[in-house]
Amino acid sequence: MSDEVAAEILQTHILDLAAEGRRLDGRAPDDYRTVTIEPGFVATADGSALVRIGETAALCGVKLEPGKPFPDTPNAGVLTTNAELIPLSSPTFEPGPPQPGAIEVSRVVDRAIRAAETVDLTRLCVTPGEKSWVCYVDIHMLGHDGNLIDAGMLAAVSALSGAVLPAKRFGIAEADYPLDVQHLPVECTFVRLGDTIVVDPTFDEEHAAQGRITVATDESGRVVAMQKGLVGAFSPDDVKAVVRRAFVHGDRLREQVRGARR
Amino acid sequence: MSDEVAAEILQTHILDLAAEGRRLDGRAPDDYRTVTIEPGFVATADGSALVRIGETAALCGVKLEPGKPFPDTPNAGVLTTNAELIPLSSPTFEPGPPQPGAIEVSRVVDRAIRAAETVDLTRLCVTPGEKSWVCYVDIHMLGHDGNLIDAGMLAAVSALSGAVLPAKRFGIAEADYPLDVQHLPVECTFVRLGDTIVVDPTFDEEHAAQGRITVATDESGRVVAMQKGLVGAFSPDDVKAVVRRAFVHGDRLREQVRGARR
Amino acid sequence: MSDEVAAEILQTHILDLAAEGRRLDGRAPDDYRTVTIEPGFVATADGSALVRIGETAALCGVKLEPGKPFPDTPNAGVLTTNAELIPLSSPTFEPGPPQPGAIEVSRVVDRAIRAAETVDLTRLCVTPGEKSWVCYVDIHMLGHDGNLIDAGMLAAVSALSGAVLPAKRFGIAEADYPLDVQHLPVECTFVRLGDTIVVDPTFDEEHAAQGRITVATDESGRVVAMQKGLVGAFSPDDVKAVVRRAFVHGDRLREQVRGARR
Amino acid sequence: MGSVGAKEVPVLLDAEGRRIDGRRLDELRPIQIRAGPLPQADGSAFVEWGANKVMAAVYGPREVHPRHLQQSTKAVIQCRYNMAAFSVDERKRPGLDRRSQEISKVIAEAFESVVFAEEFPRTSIDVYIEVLQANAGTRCAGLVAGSVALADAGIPMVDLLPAVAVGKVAGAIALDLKKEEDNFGEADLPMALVPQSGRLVLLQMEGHMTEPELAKALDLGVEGCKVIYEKMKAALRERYSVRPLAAEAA
Amino acid sequence: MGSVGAKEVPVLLDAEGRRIDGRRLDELRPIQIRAGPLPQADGSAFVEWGANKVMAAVYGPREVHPRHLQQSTKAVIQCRYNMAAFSVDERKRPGLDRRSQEISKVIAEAFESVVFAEEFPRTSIDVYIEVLQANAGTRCAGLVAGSVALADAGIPMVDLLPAVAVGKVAGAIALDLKKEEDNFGEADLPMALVPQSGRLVLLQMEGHMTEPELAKALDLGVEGCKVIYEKMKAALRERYSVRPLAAEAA
Amino acid sequence: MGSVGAKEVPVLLDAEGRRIDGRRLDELRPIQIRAGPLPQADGSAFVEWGANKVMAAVYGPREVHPRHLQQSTKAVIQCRYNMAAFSVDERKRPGLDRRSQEISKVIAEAFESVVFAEEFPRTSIDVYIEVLQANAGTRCAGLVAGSVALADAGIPMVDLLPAVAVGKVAGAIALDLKKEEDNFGEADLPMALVPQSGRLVLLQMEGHMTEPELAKALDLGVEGCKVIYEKMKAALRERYSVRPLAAEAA
Repeated sequence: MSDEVAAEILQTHILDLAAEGRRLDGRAPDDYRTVTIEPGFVATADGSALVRIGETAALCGVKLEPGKPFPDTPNAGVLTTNAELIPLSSPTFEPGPPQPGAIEVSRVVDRAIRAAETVDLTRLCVTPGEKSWVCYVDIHMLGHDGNLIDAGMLAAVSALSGAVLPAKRFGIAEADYPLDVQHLPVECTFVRLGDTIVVDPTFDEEHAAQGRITVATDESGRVVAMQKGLVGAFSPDDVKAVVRRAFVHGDRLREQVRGARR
Repeated sequence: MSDEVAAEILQTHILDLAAEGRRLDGRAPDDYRTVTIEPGFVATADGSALVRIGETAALCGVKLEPGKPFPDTPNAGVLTTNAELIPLSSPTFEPGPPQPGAIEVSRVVDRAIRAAETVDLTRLCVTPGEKSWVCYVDIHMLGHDGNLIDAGMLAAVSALSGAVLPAKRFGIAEADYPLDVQHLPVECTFVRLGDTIVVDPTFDEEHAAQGRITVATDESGRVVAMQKGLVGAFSPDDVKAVVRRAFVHGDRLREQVRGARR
Repeated sequence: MSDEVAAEILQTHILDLAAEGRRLDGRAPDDYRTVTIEPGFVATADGSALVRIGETAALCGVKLEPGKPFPDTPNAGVLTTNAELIPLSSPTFEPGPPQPGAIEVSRVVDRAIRAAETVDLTRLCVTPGEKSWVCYVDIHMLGHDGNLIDAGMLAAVSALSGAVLPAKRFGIAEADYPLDVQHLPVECTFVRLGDTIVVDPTFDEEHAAQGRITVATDESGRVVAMQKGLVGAFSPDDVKAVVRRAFVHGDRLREQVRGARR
Repeated sequence: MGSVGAKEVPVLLDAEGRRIDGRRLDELRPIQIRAGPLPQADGSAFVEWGANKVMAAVYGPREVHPRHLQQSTKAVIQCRYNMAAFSVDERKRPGLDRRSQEISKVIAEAFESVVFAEEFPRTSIDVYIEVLQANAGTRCAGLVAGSVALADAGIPMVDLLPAVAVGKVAGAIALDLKKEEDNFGEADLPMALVPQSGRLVLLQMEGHMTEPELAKALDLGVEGCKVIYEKMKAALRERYSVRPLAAEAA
Repeated sequence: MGSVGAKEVPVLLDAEGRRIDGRRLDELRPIQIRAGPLPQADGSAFVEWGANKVMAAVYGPREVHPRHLQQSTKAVIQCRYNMAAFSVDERKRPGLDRRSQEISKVIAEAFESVVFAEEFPRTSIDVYIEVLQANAGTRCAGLVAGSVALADAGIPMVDLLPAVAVGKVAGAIALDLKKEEDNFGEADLPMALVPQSGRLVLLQMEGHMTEPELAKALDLGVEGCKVIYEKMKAALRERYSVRPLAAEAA
Repeated sequence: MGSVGAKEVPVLLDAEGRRIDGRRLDELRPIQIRAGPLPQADGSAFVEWGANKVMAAVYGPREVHPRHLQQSTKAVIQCRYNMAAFSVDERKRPGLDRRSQEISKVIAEAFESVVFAEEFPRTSIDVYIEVLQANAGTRCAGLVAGSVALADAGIPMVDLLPAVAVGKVAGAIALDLKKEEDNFGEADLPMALVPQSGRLVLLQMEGHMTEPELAKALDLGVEGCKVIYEKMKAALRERYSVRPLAAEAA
């Protein structure tokens, strides 16, 4: 019971601050937390990155294995994205099969990767209809202080950017070679706190929020995915404003992804 | 608690009426509710029918796809029946994996289809041991006012009767052609209410019942499946009488299936 | 509540007895219960045995079927061990997917079979990389009065010892022939009761125990598997003493396995 | 029932009216019933019937798991019919398939039709049936084993539940089909009888029969059940008569 | 969105700006909405929208299952969006796949944004949406059906929730895509509007659009929702006007 | 252990008694332990051990989920050992396989052997171990990480639980196997020690060893655990010494 009361007091406080354009951690509404990208964190993966946004942490490992193309796309490789909200990373996550929250993260990140044509899947085809690379993008959340989608997306695109096809090990080519990443989508998430829409929400802000909205952009000025979540509403003008801000943050985040490549 | 009391009063009332040969909805013990059959309800299916028995509704969609014959029947196609008691159709159905009730409907309908040799499976073989048609009979319950088995069966046999093999789409023949339905099994279900055995029970009658019995017949005078269900008992003479009645109702229902074909 | 009190009184009593080197059923600490082995219990299996250790009973059935070797061991057959702690055999077992206790039994028995090279898997290869025998070792517990691992292991090794490859039925050879069993691993389990370590614990002793330890030995003087289980601890000297005792019991149990062969 | 496109059908009935194993049409396979083989259970039974081996155990009345199944006015009868992986010719994956779930349901309903469940409100009576070796007729063997196990557990019932399958083989109505007859025959009709009332609490059928054949099959099955009923009672008598001796020995 | 390596793309927009089915860019497919088709449900609706057929039912406020989801200050809104196995070209395995689970989540959040859930603490309001025949835009059709079903069930709400998808087809922003447009188009943007406030409670997007295209798409979608809103109200009016007649007949 | 029919075995021990990575038989791989890396957890630890990377978090004492596991006289210790999909050479399907379930069980029992569980009746203490990069010995690394995380969470324990695997490689008993040694060696024996009592609370073995080899392996493992114990204490000291600084900074 006292937990609920405490939560309500915190929520009110967050909303009161937001009404004055302030936030619990001192940020302005359009301030994004510090982002760090540590590529190559996992040696057993063919590409990997540990991304931190404040105290939120997402570890992505990419594995590339030979497999079969889908019957309806015989000339393309296969890419699959999975996010695990493991109970280690938050007292609110439970063991067991993926919950809707984890599925939403997986799918929103997957849509952006796919729509931006981040990886040219036709280049992952080995023998049409017979053999192609399967690219597994697995995201393991290692800390949840809000904004999981952005963290998962940054980890995924950073891991893909540094990935190497183990072509030699599987006898597909004489030497391994880097995965070709042709676009750099990033997601940018906002929540509504009263009349203020803040970027990069913390865990507490998400719980106080009256609606969440995520916009994925790529480096060529395209919006490639969007997702409204949580209880709450946005006007079309809110959405347009948020898209504008998403491009600004997106360009900066993309610079970080590029800078972290090695 | 008051729910339980109300249920008990209703049950007693149904049994009292039955003792006088009467039923809650005014039917006589051997009256079947009005049946309507709407074939071709689902354009995405290769055959379909929406069947209503009073306020019970079953929608069946048949899909035909190329697949592999079972190793022990290399010269035959594959037929599989599945009934979904989706929570939309009754406050008593729960989301999640199929419960025993749904499995029973699937299996009793499947047995009748199979035993009556409704579809000549050998005609679904394309290349022995290699390729055959797989016939999926999916039944979606859209309203539960009792007697799900009869409704599911009528929907299945009506959907099969109008089904067309998409042979052209799958490059198996120059043109699509109708599925050959050689027999017309229908199920007929009864429940015991005291000493009275009534046909086509409603939801409330099933809950008051002291035993349920289903008899599937075909147009050639054969019993092709039977299933006793619920708590309760039937004497061999009860069973014989019920089989007699099942043929009479069955012949009438078959007429309706034939009439609905198009 | 009174159940818990009764359990506690029983536990104290078992520990008090153990302190004097005594046990509830009159055995000395190093006495193993009477073991019976009934080979060929299941005619539908390719090898089988019903093993009883006191009132603990394990039925193992071995099935051999043609399948595909694993890609990384193209010259070897496949062996898989599964133990089912079916709710029939104990009031403490629940229906549903295998619980950790059942998985532990499966894996500890599997490790001993594998590490002892009980079956020469290369002799189960039919065509390298293409076709090999798959050997299913299924253990069904039919009574739980403690010491499931030893019972499961004895049943498995006895069933394997009498197994016949149904080579004729599957068209792989002109005639069926016996499975070649080259080693005879057996497990021997102990529990700590205070300062006394007793062999072959009953159900009640396991519940009173302060640690369980299992040692698998084979006929050539090798330890092939070990498993410490339950809450509790053993000193390295305890372990060494227990290994010694495991060889003595193991040799006797192996004699029984050999004697039961037919 | 006959598989579509299956291989050569064996001769199921010879010129003298003898079946594949030499039985007459109205003859049962040999049956052995043992009550009480499982000491950990509240009640148990082991049935060998032809080449079937089936074990049953009863636990209860006891607490209901999961709790929300609890009923305030009577015991819940839960039944789990399961086939061991090695009980059939081709290895079966462990766990309940759809067939086992359906059979579990109709067996539970059969037992609930005879148990005085209202004597044990808010409890569960769990019947576990394990098929160890299968050769047609396992659900009937399971009913017989479960019924004896319920009696062994002291659960009050209207009556025991003998059960048997009747079938149609090479055009003739035959009692208690074995595997080849079931595979290549024309129909299979398992049933369970309450001897006291002469009523059936389990009845299923698959295949095809005419109305007169069905009537004949029902009558033949009832007679078969009566024979099995005697064997069930004998097994329980033996169990009770052995008990005092065992008690003396102790 | 366009599958990688897929076959020949049909002509989605002709020289006169007509779409594959002859519609203009801002034209909706035909919509039929019927409130109350399912007598067993507390509320229901059936929507035929182009070649989509979607049924929705509402149960509640009622007890929460499983119990631990219960909230002390408001009702839980649970939503299950499901596609029938036969509703799509290639048969879909029964059960909720990841796509259906995601859609169920965002639809539930959309409804929770307009239902006065605090009026029914400790209860559940369950919205079941079944797609019987699919042809692009099923989540919007499901929202419309679910919303009318909620109204039919008498659940108090801020407003109805009209919904529609806007897309990009052959470079042009187009309202209410049908299957071929969705498969071969460049973007899909489903949304649900609260007409009273002019705000969106569901919004998703996949594909690619520039900022100006997106702005245009949002405006076009809002206009489309307004048209659908009128049809939803008409369906409910018809439902209520029929009721007294039925009552008289009884 | 050595796979049947596997390819060429590398040279695991050279003429000078050096192992594949140059270590002596009684030498550990480098170990780094960091306590408290996860701010959201009640306790946490990150262990890099050779080429293993393992994270652990502890939550509790807290409410027990699911409720029926609650114990009236003590805390339940729940453990989940999980391998990330990308932590091994061939991608692992997400979710707990049978191996992970077995390891979770024996690790939970090891922790329960040293935690004063009776101080927290009706609660759960949950230990989550995630293997991010695996190179043999992950369960020992997990035990070390979990144990430091428990201490970091302030859970009262008899002692920390250092752990290590000993193996048999090219006929010799060797401490702390790495992947190639584990794959091509003859035996693997992981253990966890309570330093205060000198007793083992986790012990498993697979492969083959003679009695004298086993005795030698046990002794070597105990010595290895003692070294690791010191590193665990150092990590916790560092954590505590950092805390006040952080507090000042705040």
